[in-house]
Amino acid sequence: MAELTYRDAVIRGIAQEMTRDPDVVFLGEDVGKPGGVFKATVGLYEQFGPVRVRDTPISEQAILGAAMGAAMTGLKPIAEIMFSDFIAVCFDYIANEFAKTRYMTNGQVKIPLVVRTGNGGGVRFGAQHSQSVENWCMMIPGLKVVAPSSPRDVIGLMAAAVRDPNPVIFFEHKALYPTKGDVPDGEIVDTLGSAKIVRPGKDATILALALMVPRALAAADKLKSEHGIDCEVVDVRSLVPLDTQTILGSVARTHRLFTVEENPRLCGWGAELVSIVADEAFYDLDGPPVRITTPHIPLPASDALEDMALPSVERIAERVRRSLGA
Amino acid sequence: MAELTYRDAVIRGIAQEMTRDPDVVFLGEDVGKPGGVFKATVGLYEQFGPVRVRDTPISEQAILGAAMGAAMTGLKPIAEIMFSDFIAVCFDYIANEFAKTRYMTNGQVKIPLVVRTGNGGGVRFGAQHSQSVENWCMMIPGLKVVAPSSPRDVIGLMAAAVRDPNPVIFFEHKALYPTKGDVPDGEIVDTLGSAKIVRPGKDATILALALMVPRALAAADKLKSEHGIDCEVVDVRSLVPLDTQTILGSVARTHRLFTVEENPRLCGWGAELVSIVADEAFYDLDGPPVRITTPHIPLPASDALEDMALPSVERIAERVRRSLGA
Amino acid sequence: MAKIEDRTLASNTGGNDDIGEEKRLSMYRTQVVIREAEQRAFDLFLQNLVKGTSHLSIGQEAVAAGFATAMRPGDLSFCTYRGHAHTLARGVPIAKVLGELMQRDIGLMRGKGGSMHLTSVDHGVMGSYAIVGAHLPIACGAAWRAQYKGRKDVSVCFFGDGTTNIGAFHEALNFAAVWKLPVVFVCENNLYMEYTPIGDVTAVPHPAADRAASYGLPRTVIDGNDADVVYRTAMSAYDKARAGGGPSLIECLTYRHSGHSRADPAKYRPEGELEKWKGRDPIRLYRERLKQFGIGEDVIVRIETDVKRRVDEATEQCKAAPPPPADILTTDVYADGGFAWRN
Amino acid sequence: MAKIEDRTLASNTGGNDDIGEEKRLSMYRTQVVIREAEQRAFDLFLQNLVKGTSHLSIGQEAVAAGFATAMRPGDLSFCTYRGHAHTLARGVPIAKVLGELMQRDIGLMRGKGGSMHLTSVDHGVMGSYAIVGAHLPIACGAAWRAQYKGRKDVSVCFFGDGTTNIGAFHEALNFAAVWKLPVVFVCENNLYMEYTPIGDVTAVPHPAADRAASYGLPRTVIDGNDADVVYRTAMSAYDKARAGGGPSLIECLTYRHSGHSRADPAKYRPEGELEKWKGRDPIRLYRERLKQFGIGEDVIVRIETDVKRRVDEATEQCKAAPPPPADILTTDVYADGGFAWRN
Ligand SMILES: Cc1ncc(C[n+]2csc(CCOP(=O)(O)OP(=O)(O)O)c2C)c(N)n1
Ligand SMILES: Cc1ncc(C[n+]2csc(CCOP(=O)(O)OP(=O)(O)O)c2C)c(N)n1
Ligand SMILES: [Mg+2]
Ligand SMILES: [Mg+2]
Repeated sequence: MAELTYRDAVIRGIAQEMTRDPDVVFLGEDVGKPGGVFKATVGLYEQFGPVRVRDTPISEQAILGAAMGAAMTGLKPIAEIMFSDFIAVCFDYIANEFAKTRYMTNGQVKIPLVVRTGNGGGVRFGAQHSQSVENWCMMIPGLKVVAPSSPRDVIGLMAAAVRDPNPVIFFEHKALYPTKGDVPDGEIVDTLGSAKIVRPGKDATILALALMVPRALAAADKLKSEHGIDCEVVDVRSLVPLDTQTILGSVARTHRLFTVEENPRLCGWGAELVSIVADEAFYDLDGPPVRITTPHIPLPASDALEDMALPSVERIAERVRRSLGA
Repeated sequence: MAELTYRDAVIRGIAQEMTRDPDVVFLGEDVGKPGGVFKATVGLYEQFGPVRVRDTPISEQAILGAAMGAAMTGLKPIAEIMFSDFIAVCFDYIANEFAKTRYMTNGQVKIPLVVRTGNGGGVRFGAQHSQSVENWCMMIPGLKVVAPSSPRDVIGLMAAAVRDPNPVIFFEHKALYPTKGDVPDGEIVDTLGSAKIVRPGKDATILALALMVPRALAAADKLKSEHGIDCEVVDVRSLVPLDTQTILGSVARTHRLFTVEENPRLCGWGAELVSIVADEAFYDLDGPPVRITTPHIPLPASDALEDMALPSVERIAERVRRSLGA
Repeated sequence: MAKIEDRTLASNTGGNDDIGEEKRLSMYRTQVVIREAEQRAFDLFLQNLVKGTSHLSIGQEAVAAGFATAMRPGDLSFCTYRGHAHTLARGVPIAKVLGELMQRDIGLMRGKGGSMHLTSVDHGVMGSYAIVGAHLPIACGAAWRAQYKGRKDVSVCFFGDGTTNIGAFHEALNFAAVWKLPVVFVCENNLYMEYTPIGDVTAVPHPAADRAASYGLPRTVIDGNDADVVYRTAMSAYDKARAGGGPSLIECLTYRHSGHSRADPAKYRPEGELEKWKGRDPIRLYRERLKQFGIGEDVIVRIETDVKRRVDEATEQCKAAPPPPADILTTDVYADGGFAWRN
Repeated sequence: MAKIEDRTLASNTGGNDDIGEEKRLSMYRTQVVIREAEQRAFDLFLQNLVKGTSHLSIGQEAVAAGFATAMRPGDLSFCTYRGHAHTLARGVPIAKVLGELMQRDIGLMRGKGGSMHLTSVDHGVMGSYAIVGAHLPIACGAAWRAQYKGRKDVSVCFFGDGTTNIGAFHEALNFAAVWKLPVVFVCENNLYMEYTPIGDVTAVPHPAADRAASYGLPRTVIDGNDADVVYRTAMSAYDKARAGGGPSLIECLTYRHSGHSRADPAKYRPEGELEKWKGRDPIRLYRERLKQFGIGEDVIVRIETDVKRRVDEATEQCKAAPPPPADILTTDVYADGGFAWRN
């Protein structure tokens, strides 16, 4: 067991898989010699050499296209898209190529690759470098989508993503890079498609992802200590596949649902989850399911404004309290 | 009053606005001299000349970027992206540039433009030319998003879109181009953000968009004649702004909600609408809100398979009937 | 162009030249297969048996035949929606191609992909891509794998003149050049993007070749209607790629005799243009070439008759074949064979 | 480079040459403003008063000063995240720029945009764009409007060497050339993309100039550290654009003295490289130039002192300014001033 930052967990996760399988290769902008702009790939170039860890031009379409071509023909590439906002410049690969080719070819072509990308806000980078765009990928059939919240999950889910025979979009949260957590020694391999109850509770279910997980947990603590409300917090972890069993099971026990989404409101992942629960667990619900999201705005750069935009511990707690009438 | 095809309504809508305002310009691939691959811009080149109606290279980023630069500085461009699937190759403009620039500049820059694009399936074009991608745009704060279902709405909403001072993404449905409808003579100008109750009813609310509107209507007729179920059908028309008043008002009367979405399941517009209704009209609902969507798959090319994929009149009717226990 | 062709003919003085009779007959057969199968596809479309869109290569057969004939097994083709020709040229059975266009269960992808996405991994046809430009970076990736694994196969990527104006073209070419990838980019310049003449929307006269220098590559424009020229150019590009010399960019001048897609009557053509190019029909041209090399009319006719018979047989086979069954609607979205996004 | 510079100096034999004393003093002042303001931004960052990221142009001031000085009012600048220099060069008050970096209410966009998005429409600064390459097509659009309306303004688009490898670069250049748009593309080649030397990821030695031919444009590489050279090049490109001659692509050789962004210590530089370029510091170089033209040390020092005072004042003004008020969080998402997506 060691204490590791989320950032170092990325390095360890990639290194674990590159050590295991010589077909795992890694490419991206400034990821090799420079060790990545978030320093989340430091040392990989030294450890695995310039043939396996490759710096690319600023050509996101070429990066993802090359990853796909390599994946189709036998390699297992990990591609970095530095900021998840840049998925917009290479979205054709995400939406039209990775996701559809297996289906269109009736299973002839397989595309085992991982796109890892720095997602989310809280770092004062402004509207084009701070978005939470998990839903951009979740909405596309054919992709898998994960977003770990802890160093341990980073390693385990990275391993699961690399070993998965499908294209997986792996959202690392930029604001979590410096955070720390305990990580067991040795190989860690997790499972895609499993949510985690990170805090059991009986009064309400709070679904959260990535940076919103620690905030939801803190809000749950606050609700407990200040209002005696006992919330269950579920770290969704994987949007596709989605662990609806854990989620529906939790709602069946607590009878209330809250989602805490960093994405702007419209068509966020919480909308999908609410629609599932509202349909399939309608009679379990004792009150309206509530979404707590960033307002439907681009993110501001200013620290003061950005802090108001993202769901905060206070806002989460207050919204839950108000809904539960406490 | 004249009977017009949806296709010809596009031409009339654009012509109406280009006649009104010399700052309206139109660009896209094969839209000018050739009259567009869907023949939905025939005659505009002849009417307005090569300076206002411009054929471009296959450069979707340049098309949208140029539209934005022109809009920022005084023109009102209408840009065509031939198939809405191609939004993926120029998504940066949609998601990061059009949508965020006004906000980031604290209102200094305005971007009054329209992107019109051929959306949707049913025409056997396969997975990369058949998608319904309204939700790709709906999820981005700063855009307006419309999707007309009738020739009259095409003209009226086109006019509203061109006159709107915001970037508007205008989804024309490819399968509707040959369909006909009555259109009044003279100028038509509609309002963005207003849904339309196209069939009043008391037993359930069915929300639909574009090609799903005629199907929902046919399903409602079937439900009425075969099962005596009286459904209200709402043509949502505009996803942003969203006419939640009409929608919530309808649910308050019918107490049941169904969405009919052509998009694949996850994070479709119906998810958002269900989450709004489930939260704000929870106590109005007499049963679970149900989403009827294309399954979460890429679209197949084969006619037999494609017909099974998209929500059909039969599937809509059957799902509603079953939910209402009739 | 005339000049290129003359040089070519001059250098071919007998059946035992660098190409040889066997390869020539094979290249001729390939061109006839493409022509006949595509003509059939068009007829079937008129009978409403081919649905959706389709994009024919009639008039462009020499490019497909030349590049494919020069390939080795294991070499990979990446095509566009206009990919029937390249798919057939790699030896994919005609019935599998027509079957896909006719949306039958015996089609290459059982009707799931359609005309624009023909793929046959067994034949090295790694897909047909319908988003202009998207496959150029993908071909780079396949070539990267070859380089990484020390394999000698080449990735060959076909696209049109119009494709040279989209961003992915630029990214792929630079990427391939910097990484010295064994990939050959083949621009089939048929003078039009969709309905717009390429010259109206391109800053240079030769949309691919005039951009080669941007990637440190030599300028190459060839007569794309002469299969021998194409074959030789392909061979030298493949040799260079296999030897670690990196990518090539080749612009082939050619012409499509039909419209862009089945919906297009191609009225935008200047008068006489089609006729001029039909005068340079690659198949007629190659038929003459065979005769110049002393191959008998009977041998040629035997090939033509055989191909026609095969196309007829394939047609009947497809007509008799059922549509895809309902249960494949949701298969192979994910690698587990299904489409489950939840538990 | 040395050669270019010598030629330049040789042609300037007095204060009354084509540039003249007034413009030269103004260009010098602009360069000093940029240097001092950016140095201050860095100091404020060390004091934790500048938050988020920021990208300085220290060492590249001559490009901004030369291009801006040659502009007329009404000409439009399109910048990247490394846009402080170009923004200041158009006359935007220092306090508005520093205020935005310090996320104060007096900032150009009241803190909503931040360092990477400086915009001042009143000064013709049409935005700073943080997605590499995105603004090249946008600049085309502004130029299209000028062409359409018969206006004579020019759109000037600044970007780095690394930007030449992204698809939007290619699309914009071709588009501008085909439509003959009055747009000037300025590549500031500072030898690095982020931390990677541009030569490691680019197929040609001059990432912009060696691609100009792909768009039918002449190859232009200039000494970007000599404001006079920059100014003259700018003037002739603007003249061409205003005369309907279409776009230009200009590669300016220069160097950033600091890291890519505030987070970057720039350890990847080969030894001696920074020192070599500091020897060609554009401000020192231009100071000497002024003296060669007979301008007195006192005049120069007066400018320097005045700028320093203004930067000090702006700093104090910003420090005293409040952060943006909560109520602007949701303003100006839509043109009605608000963010309502529903009724
Ligand atoms: C990104 C994108 N934009 C537009 C289209 C529509 N489209 C299909 S084919 C085509 C023309 C392509 O021209 P070219 O590259 O010359 O190939 P050709 O069809 O002549 O073989 C266009 C514009 C597309 N499929 N993808
Ligand atoms: C599409 C996109 N990819 C990557 C980045 C991250 N990024 C920001 S600046 C930069 C380097 C740009 O290099 P260059 O164009 O030379 O400009 P410079 O920073 O040297 O001025 C990169 C890769 C980005 N902002 N946008
Ligand atoms: Mg073409
Ligand atoms: Mg640079």
